[in-house]
Amino acid sequence: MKTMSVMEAIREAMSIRMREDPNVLLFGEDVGKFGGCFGVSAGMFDEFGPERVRDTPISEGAIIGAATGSAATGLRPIAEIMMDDFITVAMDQLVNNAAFMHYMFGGKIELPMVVRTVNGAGVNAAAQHSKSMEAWLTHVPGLKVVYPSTPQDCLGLLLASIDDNNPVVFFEHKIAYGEKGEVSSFDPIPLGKGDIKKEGSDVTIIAYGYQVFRALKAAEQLEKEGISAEVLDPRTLYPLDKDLIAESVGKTHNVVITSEEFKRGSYAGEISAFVAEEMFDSLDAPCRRVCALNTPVPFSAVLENAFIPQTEDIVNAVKAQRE
Amino acid sequence: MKTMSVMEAIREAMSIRMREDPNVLLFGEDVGKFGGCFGVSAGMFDEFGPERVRDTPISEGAIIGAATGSAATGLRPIAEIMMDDFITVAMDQLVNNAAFMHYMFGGKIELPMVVRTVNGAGVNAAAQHSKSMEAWLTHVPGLKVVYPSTPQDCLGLLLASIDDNNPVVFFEHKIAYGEKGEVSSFDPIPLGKGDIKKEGSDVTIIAYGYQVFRALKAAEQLEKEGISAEVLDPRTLYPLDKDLIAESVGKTHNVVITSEEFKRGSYAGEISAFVAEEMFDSLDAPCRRVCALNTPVPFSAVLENAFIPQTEDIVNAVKAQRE
Amino acid sequence: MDVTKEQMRHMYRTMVRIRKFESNAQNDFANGKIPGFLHLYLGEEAIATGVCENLNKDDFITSTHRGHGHIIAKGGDMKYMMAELYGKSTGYCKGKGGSMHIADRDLGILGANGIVGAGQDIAVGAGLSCKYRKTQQVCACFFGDGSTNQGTFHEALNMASIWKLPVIFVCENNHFGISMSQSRHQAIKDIADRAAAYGIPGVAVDGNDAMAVYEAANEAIARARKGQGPTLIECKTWRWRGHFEGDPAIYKDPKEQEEWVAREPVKRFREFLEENGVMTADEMDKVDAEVDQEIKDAVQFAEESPLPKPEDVGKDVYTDFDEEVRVR
Amino acid sequence: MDVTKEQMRHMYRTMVRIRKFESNAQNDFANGKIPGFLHLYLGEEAIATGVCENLNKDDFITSTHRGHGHIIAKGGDMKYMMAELYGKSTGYCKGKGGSMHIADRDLGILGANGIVGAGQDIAVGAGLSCKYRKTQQVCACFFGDGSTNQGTFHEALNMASIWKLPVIFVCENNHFGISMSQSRHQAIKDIADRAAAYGIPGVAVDGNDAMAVYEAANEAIARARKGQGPTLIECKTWRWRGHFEGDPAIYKDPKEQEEWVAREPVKRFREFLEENGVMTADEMDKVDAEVDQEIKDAVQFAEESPLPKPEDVGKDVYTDFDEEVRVR
Ligand SMILES: Cc1ncc(C[n+]2csc(CCOP(=O)(O)OP(=O)(O)O)c2C)c(N)n1
Ligand SMILES: Cc1ncc(C[n+]2csc(CCOP(=O)(O)OP(=O)(O)O)c2C)c(N)n1
Ligand SMILES: [Mg+2]
Ligand SMILES: [Mg+2]
Repeated sequence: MKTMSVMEAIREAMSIRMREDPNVLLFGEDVGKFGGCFGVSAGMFDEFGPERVRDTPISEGAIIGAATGSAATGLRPIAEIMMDDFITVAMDQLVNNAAFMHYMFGGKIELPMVVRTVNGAGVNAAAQHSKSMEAWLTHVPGLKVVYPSTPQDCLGLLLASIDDNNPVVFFEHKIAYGEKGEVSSFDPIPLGKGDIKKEGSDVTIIAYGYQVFRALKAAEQLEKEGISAEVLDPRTLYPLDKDLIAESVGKTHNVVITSEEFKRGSYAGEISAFVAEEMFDSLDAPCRRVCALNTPVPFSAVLENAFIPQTEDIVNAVKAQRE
Repeated sequence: MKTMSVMEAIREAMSIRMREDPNVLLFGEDVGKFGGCFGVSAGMFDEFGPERVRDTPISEGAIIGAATGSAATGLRPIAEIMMDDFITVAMDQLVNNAAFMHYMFGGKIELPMVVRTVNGAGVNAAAQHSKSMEAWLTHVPGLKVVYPSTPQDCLGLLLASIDDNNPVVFFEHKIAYGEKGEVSSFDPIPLGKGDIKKEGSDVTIIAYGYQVFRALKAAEQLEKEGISAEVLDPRTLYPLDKDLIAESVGKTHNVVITSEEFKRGSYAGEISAFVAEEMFDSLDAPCRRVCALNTPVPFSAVLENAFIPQTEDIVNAVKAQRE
Repeated sequence: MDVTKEQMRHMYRTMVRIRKFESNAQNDFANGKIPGFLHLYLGEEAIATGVCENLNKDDFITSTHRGHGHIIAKGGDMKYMMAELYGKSTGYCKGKGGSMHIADRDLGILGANGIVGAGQDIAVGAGLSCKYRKTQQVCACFFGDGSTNQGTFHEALNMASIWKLPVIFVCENNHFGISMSQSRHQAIKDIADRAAAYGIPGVAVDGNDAMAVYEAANEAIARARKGQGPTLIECKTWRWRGHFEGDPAIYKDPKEQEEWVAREPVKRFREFLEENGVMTADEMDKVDAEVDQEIKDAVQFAEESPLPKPEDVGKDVYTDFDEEVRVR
Repeated sequence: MDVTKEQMRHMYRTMVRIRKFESNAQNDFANGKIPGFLHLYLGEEAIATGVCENLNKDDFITSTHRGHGHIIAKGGDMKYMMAELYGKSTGYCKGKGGSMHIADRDLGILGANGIVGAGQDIAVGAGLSCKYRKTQQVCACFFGDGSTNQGTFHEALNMASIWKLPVIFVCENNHFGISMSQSRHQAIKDIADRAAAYGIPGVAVDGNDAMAVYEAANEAIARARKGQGPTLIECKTWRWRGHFEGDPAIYKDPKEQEEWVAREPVKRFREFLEENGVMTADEMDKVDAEVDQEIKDAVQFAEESPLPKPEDVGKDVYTDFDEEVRVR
């Protein structure tokens, strides 16, 4: 048992696999000596050297293209896109090529590649450095999408992502990097398995990424007001652990979904639709979504705080649902 | 009153505004003498000349960037992206810049620009030339998204899109180009107003783009079996005509949504979620989505037909919902 | 140059295989047997041939929407290609990819590609893999003149250059991107000049001369295998047909077309081989006949092959599970 | 060169305004008054100054994440800039944009930009607009060395070149993209050499010499106004600080840093002005004092300005309606 931060857990997972498998390497902008924009790869350059922890030019398209081409030819690359916001630049490589290749080629080329990237608002970085665009990726056939919360989950799921033979997009939240937790296992956690972060009986709060921490706080607050909330963390967005959701909803009959996405067209919306479409009769009340607003991410803290789906918004949604 | 094809209506709308306003121009790959990959701008080069109907190099990023920069400085550009599939290449320009600028700059720059692009499967063009990615765009604050069906709607909504002072993404479906219809008005149709394409009382089929034609056929078939289906075409995906949907659902109490998108994370899912979240008590049964499969678009006709949400799939969904 | 007679004979066969495959595809498309978009390589055969003659089986190539020639030159099996064009389950991609997505991992063919410019940075990845694993492999990357205005071209050449990757960038300058002539889509004459922006060698060659292409590729590949990094080779050629079948190509100058067709690569290579005593006309005719038979067999294979089953649509999205399929 | 003494005096003021604005921002950031990412222009003042001195009010610029200098040089009002950095409702963007998104349409400032490479093709659009509307306007496009490896650089220069647009591409080569030195991110020495790939002029100048920059820009802008198309100007300079405030920049060579700081642009320009009898030391000190006051006033304005109201978060997404706001 060891206490680790989310950031350390991610670094640890990469390092474990790089020690074991020479074909695993990391590349991206400033991931080398600099240690990555947020420090995630700090020290890895010293351990693994410039060939395996490789700085790239500012060329996101080529970064994803290089991941695709190297994955198709024997490597297991981890490509870092400094922020989710910049994945826009590489959407073609990621979607029209990496995601579709296995299918287009009749199953004959495998792409064991991981794209790690960083999401999230909360540091006054404004519209181009704060988004949470997981919905774009979950919409794309051929991609697996992982968005874990705790250090243990980050570690285990990143191991599994590196081991996977499909392109995996692995989301990290910039505010979550400092979150600490116990790590007891160094085994992969299978993609597609959700986890109950807190048991409860009155409502299922589905949360992932940094929202898990907000949801847990909300659940604590609700507990004090006599409402027992279950916090369900799918951890992998696709494949989604529908069984776990069904089980929980079968028990609580109420669902609140929270994510930091723009609400319209969010993956939270997909979950809401799927719950309503497939578990209609289990529901006592309509699902509620606690997402960010449908505005670009504003700079000023006052506005950004209004933009972000806060703990109290989750509390309020659960209470409003019961009225 | 005039009979026109969808393609002619789109061409007509562009030509009307270009005749009236010298600041409206069209650019994109092969839109000039060649008349566009599908022939949409055929003849316009001859009428308006090379400055106003302008061939670009194969540089989608620069096309959208040029639209953004020229819209910010006095023009009203219409930029054509040959296929929706290639918008991946220009997502950064479209999202991080065009969509967000008005907001990031505190409302001080307006971007009257239209991005026209072409969606849709059905011509054996496989994974990279057949997608329907409207969900990506509807997720983005700052964009308006239009996806009309009939010639009349294409004409009126393209006029309104050109007149709009926000970036508008205007979807066309490659199979729909040949669809003919009566055009009686040459006035703009306001963005955000849906239309009932066929009245009915038992179920609301929400359909847009080419799916409207499939939905109408389905409704006809259902009629024969004694089921009265209303076909609601939102026409504009964002802003969405929620009032019209609420009105229709209030009458029929059943909703089937159809689009040609990958089902997971589709805009159809957003509509499903919103209906279930906001009109829960009006619903007799859970909403159903009739979308494409969650696979890349396959090449071979047998497979592509299985991929596409067909008329009979809509019929089956409506019937299954009533069981 | 160290080219052997055997190689030259092989090159002749390759060129004829491409020519005849494409002519057959042209007919099959006209007859409605091949659906979708079809981009033919007619007139450009010398390029794929000259480059790929230098490659080993375990070397890699990336290709384009106009990919049949590259695939054939890299050793692709016409039977599976034809079956794929026909949308049959025995095709290279089980009918899922079609003309624009043929790939063969075993032959190092990383796929035709429907996205203009996409192959460039996939090639960088393949080059990275070769260099990182310290094999002697290289990757040849084919792309058109039009694609050199995509950002991917720029990013890929820069990245390959700083990492000294064993990638050979082969620009097939057929003077058009769909309807837009090179003189309109860029303000330079020789695309090879763009190499200077990345500090790498750039050479322009007659793309209708198989030996000239072979030679340039030979040098570039030798450099690459020695760890000296990438080269940009521009092969000047001409697209005989419209952009895709169905395009009447009214934007072409008939005189230019005529001049280029007069410089046609297969006939030129025949003359070269005869003049240099490498092959006699009879020997070449024999090759032609063999290739005719190969095409016939491929067509028969494709025609007799079964269509995919609709329920297979959900397979091959992922390596480890199938997607749900709609039941009708 | 036709530069007047009045212009040179104005340039001095501009450089000092930038220098002092940035030094103040550095302190304010350290004191926690400015949140978010802050990228300072210290050491690069001569570039924005030399270029913008040639521009008219109705000319356009596009900028970068390191944009304060460009905005000041184009005439931006420090009060609104400061208020924006502080996240106040009176800022240029009402507190919605912050340091990376300051814009002023009335001054032709099409925005700082947090996306590396994004300004390049926005500038193409502005250039297209100038040319299409047949005004004599031009657009100056500022960007860093690191951004010249983005695809946008390539696409933009190509498009501007074939359309002969009045765009001046100004590369601020401060020798780093975050931690990656130019010598590692590209295999060429002079970025100006990339101009040849587009058939346009490329010149490299000492970016710490305001007059050299002025001169190069003057010529390029004259060309542009005459309809002769774009120019690429590379200005060699040095980023004094880390990439953003908080980056200790351990990857920099202290000796190089020292050499570059010794060639610092403001002091050099002072010496130049004195030597050439344009301004006396006293006159310049007076300017310095005036700018100090301007900064003070701007800080006071920013400090006294109200924060945005939370309910304003839903405004300005669209021109014609507000987005829904959550009620807490
Ligand atoms: C990103 C992207 N943009 C546009 C297209 C449409 N398109 C297909 S081929 C082509 C022209 C390519 O020209 P070139 O690179 O010269 O190759 P050629 O067809 O001449 O072999 C275009 C524009 C595409 N497939 N992908
Ligand atoms: C598309 C994109 N990729 C990466 C980043 C992160 N980033 C911000 S500034 C920067 C370095 C830019 O270097 P350069 O262009 O030389 O400008 P400088 O900072 O030196 O002025 C990077 C990588 C970004 N903002 N946008
Ligand atoms: Mg070409
Ligand atoms: Mg720099």
